Amino acid sequence: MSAQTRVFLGNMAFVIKKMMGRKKTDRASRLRFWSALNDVGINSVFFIVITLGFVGTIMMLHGGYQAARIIGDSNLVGPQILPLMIRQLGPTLAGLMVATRVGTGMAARIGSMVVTEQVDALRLSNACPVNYLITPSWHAALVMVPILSIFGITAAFFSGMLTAYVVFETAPGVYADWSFVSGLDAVEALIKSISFGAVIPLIAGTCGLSTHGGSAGVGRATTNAVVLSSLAVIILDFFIGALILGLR
Amino acid sequence: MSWGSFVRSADEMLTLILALVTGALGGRFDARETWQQLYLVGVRSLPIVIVTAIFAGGISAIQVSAHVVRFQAYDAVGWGFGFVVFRELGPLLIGLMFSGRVGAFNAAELGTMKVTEQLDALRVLAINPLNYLVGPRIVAMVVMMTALVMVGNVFALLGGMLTAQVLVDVDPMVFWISLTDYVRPVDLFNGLVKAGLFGFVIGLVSCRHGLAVDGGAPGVGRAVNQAVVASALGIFCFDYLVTAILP
Amino acid sequence: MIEFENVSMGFDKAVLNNITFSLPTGSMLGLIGQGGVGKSVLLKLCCGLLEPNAGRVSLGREALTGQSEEHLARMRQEIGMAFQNTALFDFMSVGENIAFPLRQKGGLSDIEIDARVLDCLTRVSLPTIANLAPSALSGGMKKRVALARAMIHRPPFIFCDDPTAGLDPVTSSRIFRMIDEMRTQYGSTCVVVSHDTGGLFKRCDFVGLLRDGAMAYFGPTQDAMSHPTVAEFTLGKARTQ
Amino acid sequence: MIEFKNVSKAFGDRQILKGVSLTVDAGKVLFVIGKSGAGKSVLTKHVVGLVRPDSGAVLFDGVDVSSWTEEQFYPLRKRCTMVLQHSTLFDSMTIVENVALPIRKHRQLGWNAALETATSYLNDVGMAEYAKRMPDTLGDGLRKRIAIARALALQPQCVIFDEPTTGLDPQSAIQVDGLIRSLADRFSVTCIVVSHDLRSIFSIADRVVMLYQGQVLLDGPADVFRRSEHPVVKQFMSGVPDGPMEL
Repeated sequence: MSAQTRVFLGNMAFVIKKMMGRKKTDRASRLRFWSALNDVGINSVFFIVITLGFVGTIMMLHGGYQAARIIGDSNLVGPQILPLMIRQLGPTLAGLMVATRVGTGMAARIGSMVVTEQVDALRLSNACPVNYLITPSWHAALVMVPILSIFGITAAFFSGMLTAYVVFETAPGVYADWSFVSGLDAVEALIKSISFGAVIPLIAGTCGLSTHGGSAGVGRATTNAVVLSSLAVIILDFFIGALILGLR
Repeated sequence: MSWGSFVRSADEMLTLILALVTGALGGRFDARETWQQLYLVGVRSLPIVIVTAIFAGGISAIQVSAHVVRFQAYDAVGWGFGFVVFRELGPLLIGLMFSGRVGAFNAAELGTMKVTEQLDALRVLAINPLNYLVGPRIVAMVVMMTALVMVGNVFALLGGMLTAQVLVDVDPMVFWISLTDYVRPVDLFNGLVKAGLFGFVIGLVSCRHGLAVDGGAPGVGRAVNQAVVASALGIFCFDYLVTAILP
Repeated sequence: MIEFENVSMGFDKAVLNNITFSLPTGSMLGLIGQGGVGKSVLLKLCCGLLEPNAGRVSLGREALTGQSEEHLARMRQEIGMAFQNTALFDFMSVGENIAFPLRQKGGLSDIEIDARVLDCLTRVSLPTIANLAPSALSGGMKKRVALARAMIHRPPFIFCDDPTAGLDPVTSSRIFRMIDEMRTQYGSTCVVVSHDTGGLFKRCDFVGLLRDGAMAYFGPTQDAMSHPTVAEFTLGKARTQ
Repeated sequence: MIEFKNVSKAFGDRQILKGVSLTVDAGKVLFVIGKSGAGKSVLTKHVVGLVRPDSGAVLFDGVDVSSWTEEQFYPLRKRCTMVLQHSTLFDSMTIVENVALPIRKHRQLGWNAALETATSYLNDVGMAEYAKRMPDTLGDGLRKRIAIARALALQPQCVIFDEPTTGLDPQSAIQVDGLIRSLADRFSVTCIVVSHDLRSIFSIADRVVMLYQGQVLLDGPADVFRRSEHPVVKQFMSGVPDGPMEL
């Protein structure tokens, strides 16, 4: 294990310990939570709706062309892709987009505070950097990533419906056939999005706090944040998916 | 992103493309730097692409299997898998990771050079940063992204076969036959076209955001953030276009 | 009183080696030395942002080394630090920046805090900028705001890391005077790092010269210039007057 | 050789230069001095096109360059280059590669020949022993000297130095001063030096220009400044806190 990895893991343990510790809630900390909610949630909605909207269309196009080629009937596509959207593409791509937007944003902000010694100034003023900079985003992401996933799934659903109607002349009623969607799909989506919400701020915040070495260091930290948190999303997706498949 | 800043960045992007096209047509890209970038981009992203590909293969196999188990259609796993991975999920996930690894790194590197005035240093040495730095990077990203998706396909296939065998007990041979029976070369080709375009979008967007950095270390972080967000938008946008145009 | 006892500190390689000195209460130490010699590290040891590898640092009667995070937090309320590149919080206005240490400490009403902030800003000759963002300020102004933030809670210990870096001689001498005025008024013990030996020596009581990780000279300012090591360092840097 | 005619420049609502007129003589060392933020760097950056004036003209050998495009400036920058404030070495290259870059790009030499020529330039500034090191392992004083060697590798007629001695220990500062003086004396290179280091001014300047409140306050040999009765000049020269100079 390289020295850098050791430092990173040490920092992550420190962040987790601080986050689990008792902390005071006052007006200022509530304000920080609200602004984190705004940053993680409101400011990401547009981005996620757009990207997942594209995904819905793309899936419908793929499914439609394939179905037309193999079975000659694209009416069956809707019910087939709906469960896939709900349990897989919705939460995962929403998670990847949160890792991209919120994760890099956090790492960039915290990392630049480290190299400009603002984090030292926080510590000197008796404010814990973890509680001040990471905990609010962590709470916000736990709440917001599931909600964003729902928004994303909805966007994909409607864009897919529109594509089905315009390109394949499938009636919305035929497309929106929920018979293949089970409760387990919703459970899978929920577990995935909550765990993504938990790991992304943790990894991104740790990357930010581990920054060293000026502007280049901030760039490195931000890059690490997006790579590591996206990777975490993909790996978690694999294992949670495998787990739930075992339950079927 | 406000409307004004969108128009401005689109305008900058077009100017950048124009300048790059003139540079490329005049043969003014720095050859040495291009080779170096090809090597760096390849080396930098190979591990992450392989890991992503294996897991993307696994994820696809799991999701396809969930359908297959319901219909008891075990001989369709390979088809569903190959189609999803080669055409869609492979290029998409590898593209997103490539944007995180190489695009973000690139925006950070150019941004750091901007705020530490290294770009100005190039200019006062009478060297055009666009031909020296930006052109070679974009060329390297287009070439390498395409190459890496080819490599990624192989590893995704391995990940998918393994997952299918372990989790739903599909024999690798059955998997392979249904894959080769139904998946056409055009599906592979479609994925590679996407990969090349994604490489171009990531290269262009990350260079543009790197060059536009303002305001010291915080600016570099912000630029990386904007670069990966804009790259993701660009990737999905081109993904849609290719899917709609090349059925 | 600030005391260093056999303090050693290093990261990948040793930076400070067996540093021992003691600075009497109410006096000001001017710390000089070449770039990268460990002056900033020494200041961070002084305020407990770094733990020494060996030895003991104490402020007043209390040791700073080996204390729990809670105890350190209490001790830091007696410390004011102006960082090298100002370290102003860029997500707060100038006024909120200066008020931050007071707010974290608690116990004062908003009105009292506002009055203290205005008072501090007036001392650094910037009474009208409380609502501006730090990014709107010039380099010299940021340095002065950082000073104001370091001194708002009237700390018994003040540390300034290169408060005049890159500034012209006139602005530098003005900043040195501000530091001197404030520490005299609060009776604070003060350590200032600077390259500007001419401006620094006019204000400080003691001079410390760091060289090769060791304290090559530590003593009263009036003796410093006649000391060969210090003279060698400052040679050619004395301003034409 | 270089002439500023009534040059004005503002950034946002901060008016930095308010009509500066100035002629620079060939082969001499000209110092531009003034308090921090007086616009010294901004003024000199006009010459190489890093900054364009809001109004007024900048003449290089009698040609007005103030409305040139970026492309047009590249040939000029081979004749007149700049050593930026923070040395700005390319931190992904070794020292000798830094110096070799402009040689390779502008003198049609192969990579190995360029490296050899670069080593001879490093010898001139007494830095040959550091050729294989990376820039971030060196102190500020050494980096400054390498940046100067890199600028000289262009064989320019004119070099602009932005705060060459700021933040250097006294010994390094004296060496950098000596380098600048010898450039003018031995190769009759025109040197423009931005500085507020009084010691350099009195040791190597042929002529000094002081900027104050966006205009030229005083212009002449260093002795004129030493004897000047102007209250602002007097305060600047003595560095005392009390006086008429604005904060």
